[in-house]
Amino acid sequence: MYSDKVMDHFKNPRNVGEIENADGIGEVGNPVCGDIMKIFLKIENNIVTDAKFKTFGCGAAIASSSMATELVRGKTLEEAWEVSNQAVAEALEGLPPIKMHCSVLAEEGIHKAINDYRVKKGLEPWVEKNPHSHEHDEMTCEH
Amino acid sequence: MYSDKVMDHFKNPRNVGEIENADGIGEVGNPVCGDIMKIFLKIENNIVTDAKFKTFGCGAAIASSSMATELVRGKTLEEAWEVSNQAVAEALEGLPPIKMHCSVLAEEGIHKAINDYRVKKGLEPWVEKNPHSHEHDEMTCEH
Amino acid sequence: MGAQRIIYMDHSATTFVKPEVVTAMIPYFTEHFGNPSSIYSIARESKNAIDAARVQTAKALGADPDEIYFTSGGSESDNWAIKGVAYANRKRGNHIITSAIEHHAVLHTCQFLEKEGFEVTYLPVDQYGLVDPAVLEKAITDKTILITIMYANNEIGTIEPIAELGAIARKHKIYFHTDAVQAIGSVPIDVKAQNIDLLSLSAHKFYGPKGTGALYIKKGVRIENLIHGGGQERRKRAGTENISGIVGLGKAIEMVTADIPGHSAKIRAMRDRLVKGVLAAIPNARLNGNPEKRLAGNFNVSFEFIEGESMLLWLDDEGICASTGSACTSGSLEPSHVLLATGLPVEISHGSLRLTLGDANTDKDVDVVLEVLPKVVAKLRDMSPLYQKSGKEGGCNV
Amino acid sequence: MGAQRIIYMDHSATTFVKPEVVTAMIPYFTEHFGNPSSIYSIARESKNAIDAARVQTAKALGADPDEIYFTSGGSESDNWAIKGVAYANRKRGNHIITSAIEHHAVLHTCQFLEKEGFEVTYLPVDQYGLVDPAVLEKAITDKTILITIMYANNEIGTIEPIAELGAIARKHKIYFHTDAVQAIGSVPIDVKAQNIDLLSLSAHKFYGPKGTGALYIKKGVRIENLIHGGGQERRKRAGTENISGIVGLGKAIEMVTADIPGHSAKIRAMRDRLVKGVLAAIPNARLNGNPEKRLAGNFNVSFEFIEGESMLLWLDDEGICASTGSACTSGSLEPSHVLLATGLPVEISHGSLRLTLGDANTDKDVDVVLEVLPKVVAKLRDMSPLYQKSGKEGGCNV
Ligand SMILES: Cc1ncc(COP(=O)(O)O)c(C=O)c1O
Ligand SMILES: Cc1ncc(COP(=O)(O)O)c(C=O)c1O
Repeated sequence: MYSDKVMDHFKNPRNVGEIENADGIGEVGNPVCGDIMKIFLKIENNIVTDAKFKTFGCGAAIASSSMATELVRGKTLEEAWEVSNQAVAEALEGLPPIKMHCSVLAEEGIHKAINDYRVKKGLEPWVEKNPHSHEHDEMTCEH
Repeated sequence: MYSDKVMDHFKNPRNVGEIENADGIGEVGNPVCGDIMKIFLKIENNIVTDAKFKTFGCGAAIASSSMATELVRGKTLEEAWEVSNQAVAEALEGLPPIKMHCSVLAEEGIHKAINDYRVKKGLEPWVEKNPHSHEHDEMTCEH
Repeated sequence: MGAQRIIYMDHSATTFVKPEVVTAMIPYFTEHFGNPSSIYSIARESKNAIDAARVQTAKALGADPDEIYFTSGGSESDNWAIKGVAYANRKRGNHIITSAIEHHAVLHTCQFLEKEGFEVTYLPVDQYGLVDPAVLEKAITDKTILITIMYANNEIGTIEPIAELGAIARKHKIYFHTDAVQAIGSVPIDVKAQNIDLLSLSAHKFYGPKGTGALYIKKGVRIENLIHGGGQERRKRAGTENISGIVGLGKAIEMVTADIPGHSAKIRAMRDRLVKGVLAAIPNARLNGNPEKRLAGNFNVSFEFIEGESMLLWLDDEGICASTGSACTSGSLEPSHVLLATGLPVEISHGSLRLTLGDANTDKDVDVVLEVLPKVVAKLRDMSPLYQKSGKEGGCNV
Repeated sequence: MGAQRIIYMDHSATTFVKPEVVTAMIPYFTEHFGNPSSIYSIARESKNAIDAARVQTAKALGADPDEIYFTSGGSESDNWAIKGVAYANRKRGNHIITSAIEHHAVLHTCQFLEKEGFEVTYLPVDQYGLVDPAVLEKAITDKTILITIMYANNEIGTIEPIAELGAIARKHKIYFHTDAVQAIGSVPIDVKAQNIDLLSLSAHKFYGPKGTGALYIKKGVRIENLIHGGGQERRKRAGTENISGIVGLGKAIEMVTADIPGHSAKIRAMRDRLVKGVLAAIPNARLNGNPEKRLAGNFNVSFEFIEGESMLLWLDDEGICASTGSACTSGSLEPSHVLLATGLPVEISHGSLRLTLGDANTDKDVDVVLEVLPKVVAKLRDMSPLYQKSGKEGGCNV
């Protein structure tokens, strides 16, 4: 069902944990739907210097969190914002169609953490270029 | 499907053939229904001294004809008239339910041959005690 | 009978399972037995096996793998195709067109739907069992939602002009289903080129296991489920998959379609010799079905003055397996609706014999039948009251 | 993983086929392959084999052999029972009563019938999954034609009070169907004593082959066919019989019902040790289903703060086969409708694990699971954001 890469990131998840005094925190998902992701970012000079996560969810949710945190590390905030769910899924060598929403969750977790940072800094939060909300309506708890 | 006795009478039918100048002939059935029996009786002093048949039909029809002619041989006309389809079926060690009508056909063939004889002799034909006609309506060509 | 060699000439009733097919199936009983819906590794073996069989089946039909749905056999496939399309498209219309010579799995399904408010047209066939495309086209109304015509007939072997019939259906935007249960392995099938929207098949007719079949459903066809429940077969056919059966079907269809022309030629040669020999040796015999457009292994013949079952019993006594009328209904010797539809008189249809050749047969088998059959017919005619005279008219008062 | 020993604890999803069963089936592929409807000797072997399996099956249920109809599995049996009774008794009424915790083969069939104009009452269950006979009786109207309540639940193993429910149905002269797919071999069944009119079973749940099942239909029950066509199964279920499958079913049901108390006791002992060990080792765990009235092999537990699929993947990595929710729907991780019906909160139901023990298991297996499972739960909790805090409320905007 899952690619080797997904299984690798599921079994050896990178960046599990919390960052004390994180600069940005994003929590998305809902226990009722069976997955919650909490993303922690450390940001210095507009660069993501550390990223960690805690996730309640299926194998794809854990692997997506792991991969998303890997992808944003070392990136500028602008670059990190551009890390799309497709990028996460591709880096994982694909996700089953019914699991694609896990990569969406990861993208949104990153976005939420970045905006959390921006709001704390007194900056305007960025808006989603391709809001997934319609997709979500259809996919609500459909996994 | 068939008892050994049926198979025996099918494979080695007794009394196949016609009787020249038979005293009574009974033909029953219809080619459209898939079976016709023609029974030939030789009658002397009210005794069936010979019985033969020709049959177009399934295994049970042939075996029933064979058994029926065996059963009436040597009997008085009154006794021969009493040879019922059940008697034929029992002597054959049973017939599958959907083949019971073949034994009925045999009984009727005997009856018809006996009445053919009686009418030729200027006697009243006997009437069926348990006419199978209702049964026939239901079973018409149902074999 | 004892150690007598069996001459099996009833391949249209069912076939033996090829040893290679059994071998392919065995591991899925005790070893790779996992439920393909499960997530763990051993279940993935089951899932992969089903996927592979789906590819094999699709390839044999010119379909995409995700257009193949596994079922429990030809009857289920026919029921599903017809009821499924009927129920899902009721709003568009309630008219179904089929032919008079379909298998009971189609006919009785149509009769059930008639009770449910659908209207069914049963197209006539010519003396060879062929449906006329022009007649089909005339039968179409603006309420017609489904045309279902069999690919090849199971009794007389006639092969219908499927591509033409399919093209007419396509032209009128009506779903076209074909019962190809008898056709697989005998004729090349290409569902796309032949405009087929749904196609039924059954593994035990082509050296696969009994109790497994498939329905090809073209992408986009609106169809209701027949068996509701779990999400198997992409939510279209519930029930834990018969993995070993599906694997067997895949292997069998791959084998039987590997070389259709070569395989058919071999069987046709035996069949032709049989036909010629029988017709030459036995008077008052009539070949049923189309002389040209027929399945390579099919020989259906009527012998006047005698009845089919008694022939079968004598042939069985000689180790020859044959049938009269359709195998599925031969428990009850109703005259064959197929033969009647070709215009054969009832009394003659009672004397019909079907010999269907296949991979169990050799030239020697043909020799034996040619030796035995004339004797059997002669023996039965000798005791038939019809033999010297012609049939008598009248009702059926037994 | 490699040569790692597999610990199969998913017997409710499917079972391996017993070697004795496979051995019984094999001759019917290549050797006795005749179509049982045919008249010749080799076909009689097939027919006799089916008859023998019918006797074996009837004996296991306390039924008469001619009340047993073979099908392609539990889903078909459920569909047939429910649709068949619904269609055949429509004139008497259009109301069906079932429970909220039925298998999808029952629930989705009922939902289909709702589209067809039938009305369905889904009875609630208590926290243990039990249907209350008094609640059933209140739900009956003068339009009720069928009550269908499962014998034992596939997820939580709860055994319903079938005899009481059947008695109520009998009292009101309403047909009573039970899906006994999970019950065969675990609990003694007597259809007469328990007032059961129709009963579904599926061979692959009791060490028989997949793709074979049966429906018990009490003599006199009015039922429409689901699969129309040939005259097989006394004209009630068309389709060439899956002989090897039917033989396998017969052998398997004979074996599994030979000593139900002894067999269950052995499995229950392993299961009880597992339950005790897990609940002792892992905090925030909750046993689902009824502590007493449950299938001997069933253990269903919810672990808070973690999700089921990730548990399964880790267990699989250790060679342990388990499931979360129903195997049939675990391709999609919807929260189990059964657990929700018992009142379990959605978020907790996501963390449910089903371990179902059977003949593949040994005491050693229990030891391994007791060693592995606590570690898996701990690992997943460690990375769960819910572990230190309680669940957050709100909608499902992913
Ligand atoms: C209670 C219950 N009913 C019905 C079924 C369906 O049986 P099958 O998958 O054999 O069609 C199952 C198993 O999946 C089941 O557990
Ligand atoms: C043309 C045709 N359709 C359908 C069927 C039914 O197939 P099955 O018996 O496998 O259900 C058969 C065979 O019996 C057949 O010959």
